[in-house]
Amino acid sequence: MPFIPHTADDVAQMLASIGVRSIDDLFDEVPAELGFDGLPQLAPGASELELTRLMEERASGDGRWLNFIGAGAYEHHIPAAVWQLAGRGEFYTAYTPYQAEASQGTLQLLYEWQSMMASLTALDVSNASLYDGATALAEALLMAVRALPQAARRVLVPRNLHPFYRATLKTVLHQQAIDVVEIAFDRATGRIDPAALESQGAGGFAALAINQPNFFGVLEDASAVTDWAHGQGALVVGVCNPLAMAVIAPPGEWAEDGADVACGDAQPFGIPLSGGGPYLGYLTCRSALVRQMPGRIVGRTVDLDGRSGFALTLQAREQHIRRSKATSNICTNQGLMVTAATIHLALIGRQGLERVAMQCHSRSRELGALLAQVPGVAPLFDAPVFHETVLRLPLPVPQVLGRMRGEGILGGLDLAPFYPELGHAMLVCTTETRTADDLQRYARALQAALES
Amino acid sequence: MPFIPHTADDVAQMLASIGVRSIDDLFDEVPAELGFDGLPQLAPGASELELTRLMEERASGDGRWLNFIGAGAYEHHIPAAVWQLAGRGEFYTAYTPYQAEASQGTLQLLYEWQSMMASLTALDVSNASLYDGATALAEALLMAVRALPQAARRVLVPRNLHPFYRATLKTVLHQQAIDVVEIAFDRATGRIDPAALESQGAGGFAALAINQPNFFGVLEDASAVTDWAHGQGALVVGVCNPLAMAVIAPPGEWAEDGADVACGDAQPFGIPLSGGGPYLGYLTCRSALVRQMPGRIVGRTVDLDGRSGFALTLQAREQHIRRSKATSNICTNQGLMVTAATIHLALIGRQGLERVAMQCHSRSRELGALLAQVPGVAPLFDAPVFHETVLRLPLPVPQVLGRMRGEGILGGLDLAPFYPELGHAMLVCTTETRTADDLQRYARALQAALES
Amino acid sequence: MLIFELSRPQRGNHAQFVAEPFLGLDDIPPALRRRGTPALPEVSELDAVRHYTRLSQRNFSIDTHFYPLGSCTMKYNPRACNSLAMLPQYLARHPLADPATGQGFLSCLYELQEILKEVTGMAGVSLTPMAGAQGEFAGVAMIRAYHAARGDTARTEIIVPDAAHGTNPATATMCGFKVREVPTGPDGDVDVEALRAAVGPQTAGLMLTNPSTLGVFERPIRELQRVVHEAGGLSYYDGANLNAILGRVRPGDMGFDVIHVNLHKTFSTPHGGGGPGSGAVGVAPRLLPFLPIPVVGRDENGYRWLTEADLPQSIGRLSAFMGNAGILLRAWVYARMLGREGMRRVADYATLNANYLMAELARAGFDPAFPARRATHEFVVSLKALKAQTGVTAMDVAKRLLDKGFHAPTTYFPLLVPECLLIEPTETESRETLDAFVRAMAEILEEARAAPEMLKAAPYTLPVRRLDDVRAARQPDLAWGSAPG
Amino acid sequence: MLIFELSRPQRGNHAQFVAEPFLGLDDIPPALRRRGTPALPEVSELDAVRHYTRLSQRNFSIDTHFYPLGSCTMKYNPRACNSLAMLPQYLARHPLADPATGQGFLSCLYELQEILKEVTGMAGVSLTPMAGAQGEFAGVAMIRAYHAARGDTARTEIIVPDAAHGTNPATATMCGFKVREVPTGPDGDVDVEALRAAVGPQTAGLMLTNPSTLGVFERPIRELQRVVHEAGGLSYYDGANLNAILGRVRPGDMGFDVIHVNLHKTFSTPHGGGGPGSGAVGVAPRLLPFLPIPVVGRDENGYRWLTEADLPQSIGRLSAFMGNAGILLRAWVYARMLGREGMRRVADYATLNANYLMAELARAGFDPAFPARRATHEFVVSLKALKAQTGVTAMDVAKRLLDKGFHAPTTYFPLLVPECLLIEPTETESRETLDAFVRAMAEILEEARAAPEMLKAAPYTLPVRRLDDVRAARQPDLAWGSAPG
Ligand SMILES: Cc1ncc(COP(=O)(O)O)c(C=O)c1O
Ligand SMILES: Cc1ncc(COP(=O)(O)O)c(C=O)c1O
Repeated sequence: MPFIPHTADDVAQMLASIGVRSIDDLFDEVPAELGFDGLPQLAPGASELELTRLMEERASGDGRWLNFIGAGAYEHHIPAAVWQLAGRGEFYTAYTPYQAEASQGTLQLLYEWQSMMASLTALDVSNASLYDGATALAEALLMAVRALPQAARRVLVPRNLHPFYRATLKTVLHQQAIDVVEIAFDRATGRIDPAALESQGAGGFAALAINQPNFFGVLEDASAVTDWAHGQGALVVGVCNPLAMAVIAPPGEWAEDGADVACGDAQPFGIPLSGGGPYLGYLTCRSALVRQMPGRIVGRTVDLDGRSGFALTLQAREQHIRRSKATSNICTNQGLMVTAATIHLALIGRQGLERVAMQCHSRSRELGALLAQVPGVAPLFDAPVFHETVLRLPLPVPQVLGRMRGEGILGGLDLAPFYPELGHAMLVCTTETRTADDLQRYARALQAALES
Repeated sequence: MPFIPHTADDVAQMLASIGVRSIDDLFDEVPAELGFDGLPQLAPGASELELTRLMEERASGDGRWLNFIGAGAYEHHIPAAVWQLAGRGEFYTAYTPYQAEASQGTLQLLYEWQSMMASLTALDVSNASLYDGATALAEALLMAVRALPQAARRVLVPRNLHPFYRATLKTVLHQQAIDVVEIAFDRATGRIDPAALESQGAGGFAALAINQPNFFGVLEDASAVTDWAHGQGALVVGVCNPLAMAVIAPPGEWAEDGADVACGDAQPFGIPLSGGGPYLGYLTCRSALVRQMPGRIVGRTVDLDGRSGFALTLQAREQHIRRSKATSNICTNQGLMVTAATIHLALIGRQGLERVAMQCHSRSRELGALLAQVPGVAPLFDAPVFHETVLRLPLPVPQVLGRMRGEGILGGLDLAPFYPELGHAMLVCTTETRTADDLQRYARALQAALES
Repeated sequence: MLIFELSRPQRGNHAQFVAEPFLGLDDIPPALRRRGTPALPEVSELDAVRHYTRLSQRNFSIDTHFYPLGSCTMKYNPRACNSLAMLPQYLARHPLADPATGQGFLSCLYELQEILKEVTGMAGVSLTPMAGAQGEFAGVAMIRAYHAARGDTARTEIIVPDAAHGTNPATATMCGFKVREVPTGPDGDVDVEALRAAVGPQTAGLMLTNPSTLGVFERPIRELQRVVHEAGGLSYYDGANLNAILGRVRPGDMGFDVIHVNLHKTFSTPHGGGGPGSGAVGVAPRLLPFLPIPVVGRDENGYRWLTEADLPQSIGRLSAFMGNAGILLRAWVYARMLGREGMRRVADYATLNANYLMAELARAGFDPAFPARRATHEFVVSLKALKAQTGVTAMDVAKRLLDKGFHAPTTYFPLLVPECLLIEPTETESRETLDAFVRAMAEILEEARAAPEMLKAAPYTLPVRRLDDVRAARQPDLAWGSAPG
Repeated sequence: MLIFELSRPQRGNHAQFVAEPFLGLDDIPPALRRRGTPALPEVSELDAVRHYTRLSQRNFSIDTHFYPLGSCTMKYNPRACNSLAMLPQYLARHPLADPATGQGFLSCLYELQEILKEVTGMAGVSLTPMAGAQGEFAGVAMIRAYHAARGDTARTEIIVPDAAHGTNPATATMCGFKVREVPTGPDGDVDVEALRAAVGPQTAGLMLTNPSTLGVFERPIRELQRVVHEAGGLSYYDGANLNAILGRVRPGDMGFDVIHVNLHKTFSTPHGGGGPGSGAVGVAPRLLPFLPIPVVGRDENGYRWLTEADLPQSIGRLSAFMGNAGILLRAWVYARMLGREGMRRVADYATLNANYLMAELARAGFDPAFPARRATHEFVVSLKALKAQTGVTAMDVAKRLLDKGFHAPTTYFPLLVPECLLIEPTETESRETLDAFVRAMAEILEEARAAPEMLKAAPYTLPVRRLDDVRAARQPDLAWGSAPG
């Protein structure tokens, strides 16, 4: 019996203690008509050995690829220590730290995470995590709607925001009959189109989201847009790749006052791509908004002896206390991912993070220079980017990507399903994990794909 | 400065505390003429990222193979928990447990290991580890020579013992001018040739080693040989695959009295093949011989409050106390491997280990049945084997192995370099990690290799 | 000591510094660049490793302690699930890479969908919800979508029993519904008559947890669900407690329309100090069109993601990519290790352990909240009498348990039982461990009688003594360097 | 609690049971089969994981504590070395597989040989010795082989300074030599005159540790070695302390014939609670023919093992396969991360830390054994005066340090300094850590004066109090179930 320690003796003695004759007797309150006959569709149990073998076979079938896809999920180097530590049983198999005294490890780590993220986004407070970047944005926008009960139940979201983030937002916000208005982007720069904003009146919306860098890798003029939105009495939510914030102005530095909320996915901080998850939503805001925050928050306090310690706090926002009046239904969040990300940031450090960001960006410039030689390929937008860019190709992108896969390369993301208006457009990302050789390989493979 | 935490400030203040001007000043007692100019042959330091990339490239170049080589190093399933636990910093980065109170984790684990191995070999006491199986045998024979000072400085070692064990023995024993006499094997059975033993007189040697199973996978009639050796006044050293002992009579069960010492390599217990090491020498013996034992030994004792605890003991045998009169020069041994092996045995358990042994053996019988269909292939020896066997082929083995490698299979070990007298002989091993499909694949590949 | 307090300018972990020369940021206008320096630590690799290794030791966890936290299913998380989900190829898989490059990964997810269909008795499954609460969200959103698709827009209420987990009412609100509570009867079952009184044309659905958070199987389960169906509402099954019935009874067979399963409970994926979880949802046939995307489909070309194109009525996406995909791999490994027979054993032994522990605690002098009922995989004990006699509260007992080397049960939940402990031993704990827990509880009972004041100040042996929660909330110190005002 | 005490017949970890049916053992005669049942535990996977997780927490380690254990170089062990050496392909590599299938693995070993040649200044390297002591064995065996090859069979003695590590004389004995000790002068250097008096035609060689175990660089190093060479002996360099001089001076340049390097010290491979280590040996040209096999060679076909066929005069094999190969991969990763500049930094900062700590401890009232000398990467403090004044011994101080969260320095070694502590901070510890250690030592000094009896019974805060070593040795209890008589 895998994972069950009971011997026949144990069972007999335990049944005697309870005063029943069989385990079946313990189910005598279950209506008899609900019985069913086993689970014939399921395979019999397999040993760890068999599954190891099977998983290794499937993994080697999937193979390893030279990857140039980013689009919201980024391949970065993860220091070996990160998961050797995060995988320790004391982190891996602990529950949400309700019993503070028995959870000081996780609680202190969460407090450190909150501190790091507040500082990185240049805002005041952070929660302990949300599911992922897309749901973090949805929660951020709900915060804004709650914080501005006088404003219209409308939020503005740029069309240059990740299509799957927009999809997620709509799933969530439409339940509460909140309108999600998409703002067009400027076809020349890829940035939010100022003209599209002008048509939105003051008080007509509770919040505007700004994606920095945006889905195209393009850097928005975030300060100008923030100023405009604040001028309309709305809140500003920055949706940012947190790695970019090592070098790019973070939401707290936008315009005079800064944005009000920052959110996004901290996957670039030590979280493997892993086929799409688990990742790590982060959320920070100004102090004034803290009681609107969803999710766990850890505070520092003192114990009976006056020693400093950590505990979950401001729980009156949460579902287990406030039930139908909570700021969100979120309960289990992404604890282990926060553990990894916090350790990652501690290991990489302030300077290290800045260098990673610079190197990512440098690779993207270097690739740009190489691709300038490839006939028919050109950047689609004329605006500064961070480590990711849209290329226009002379052929349908799927065809090109297919050929590049033949060389073991994942060449980028075809934008046609999301932005058919952009033609043969491909989103390409480089991180610090791509070497100069990789870029050469990419350029050659792209050229060959276009020629063949 | 990788791994060095010093800031420029730190250095300045530390130099001031010492009262010198520069780090160079700290080396002023080193004769000046020994200076040299850097290390021009060395590459500059590489980041963890660069090395990760390089090691992954080299690893994927090496590839994965379907392996049928055993010959003293065995591919077994290792429960995932083994290295997740053994890799914990508290085990991985502790020193030899000299400070007992700060090392109860490692010490208790070593005590558990000693208990497991004593019981598995059916002898009284075990040490904490030796380097590997070959050096364990060398130490065991040295024990015997010391224990029987009246006997000739000669030991008998069967020629069907692993060739590299024999080579290692000679390196060690010849330093002390101890004769290593090789005993021939019976060409029909692969077992120690009783006739070869008869020529060795009583008192003429201190010990006889018996390898169970022997290098050919063949099971010796260990009891008979033990009886004979004891009759000559010599000690008997069993050299055993400890996994086999789950089902095969262990040294303590040989003949009436049992063998005197057991040793070998515990690599099959959770230790990866890893290109040849680190492995894990074990050594157990009767109580009477304990003061001849080399290496660390842990004992259970009590603390000031009478609580039970563990400490290194009988240290008067060891080099750090007895110096030139120690039982061995061994100091650092294979602690981490013991950690893994102990956890492995606890996870697999008594029944599990027996089943692994049975499955290994079963696979070998199944493969035998399949190969009986392949023309020109036949077992070389007529005697019971455990999970490994010698096949006679109609072609030179290297040629066959080369062809099988073309199919991704490591087909076995060519015995020609070690036993040219056996002709085209190949040693083939199966463990529980080989599936029925693997065996089919093997049989097909062998047949094809012989036909092509 | 905080990691920031170990930090020194110019220290740092140089092995992690990208070594090669790189181009600068001169192509980015200064106005777009960061001005302030973030307060990230600069520590050596040793300091970081030592800091977090030592922090980890300040946690209780399943791997170190018995953790009978009711409603949380703190059972053994097999280590193989972790290592197999972390094979290099899976970790490196980009979610937007062509499905052809990830058939192995996708096949595991597909098979997990099939397994969950089978064990829940539902017609379809989506794995995308990232925790139980998001599964609830998906479920209630599907209920909304179902009514909307039929033009039935008057259904504005979700009914929730008073014993429900907080996520249930919170979810209903998130989905724009009003919440109507129904009470629990004295025997622990939901009051059927009250439910009958509560339903109507405004009823969108009922969210029911079964076995309930009171640790009992809702005997009128079929009737409860029928009452709602007859009123035109749909029935939601909170499957957080599936561990109690896995392989024995199926929510689908009970007639439910939608269920979520906490894979981080019943399928033993790690709790990780608060997630990631996974709240896969299963639906009856009438909700199939509304399943959240992506779902893994299979056709002659192999496995692929199903999207809006395949499921145009889907409630949509719930995450940027594919939920907590790596957690799903772990759940699949676990499910395959258990296999057909193993599923039912989970329910059997979880139930055996809970009933045994309830019986032994009762013998030791504790009061089960529902002594006439069977425990399911968990049960509630009330310390009301103890508090009346000695002043010792459930919280005091919980804290004292920590001193004795046991994690505390869930306290003060469900809210309707005063001074309660919700105790869930799980099937992976041995009888010896349960017996040791009973002994510790019995000791505490004696201590409560002999020295109640001592218990008020427990714990004594942990890294900190009892913490001041009030101060934490009144003077929030939520980030380093921003000391409370 | 021992793992055996958790065991119950028929319990066990069924996920590890081979599930498929298998053929029996009927082909093996019953007389060859096992009769008795081995006392292996039968526990659940959770019990095993919990047991060993908790055991691990009862250890001090580099990852949790400052560990200034002299002569052991307890510096940070980079985690990347571990994970890269454990890539699946390396772990699965069979040592007897064709070298063509392991060029990546072999290339790392080959490059490590080259790196070690460069940093030691020797002409050739063999990586096969599995620890320092086996490196010594290999070195002394090569010295024997060298003399034997020249027909010089009268050389029966190895000279060893009295401060030497115990493995030096033990190795000489293992290699069949007599040991002659030479004394240390009052300033900590070996007494050159005494050495001159000790050498002769019976001298096979000198084993010298430099920097010595007294924590000083042997200033007459060239002369010591010359004296031995002039007498026809060879010189062995115990490189256990290479960390002190890495990249600054080279044993080869000092004229030594053979050296071992403890890769588990200077090259930061893990200590693992007592190994595995690696004691790679380097040799001067005249010993090249005698190097132990296998060595990794390189030719036009790539990398391969060199064996007796290539090195017919080799002293032979020292292990069944290739030493502690996986440890060598770790050392290679480490060496590559340090690179050219990093090597010298190791010596520089290890020396800086040791001299700083010595200066600060002297300020705090401790007596360096050689106050007039520079510390190398370590230094000796003598507590002779403290013992005379208070009765507190080096052992008491060591045990009390544990209470204060520091691992103890090496105690009572080297034997010639009474009541000594040998303290090695290593280069990876920060100044803050060293300062905290000094504060703890200063506190202990005060405690020793105020309450010496309290120190006698330290430690107080560890899982056990001071253990009875005498009982352990007198009534040996070495295996479970075989209680002492
Ligand atoms: C009964 C019940 N329902 C719902 C949930 C919410 O699940 P999650 O925490 O995964 O969001 C939980 C667990 O916390 C629960 O116990
Ligand atoms: C000076 C010295 N020489 C030799 C050795 C022996 O090395 P090992 O323990 O690796 O066998 C050591 C370490 O223990 C040592 O400190």
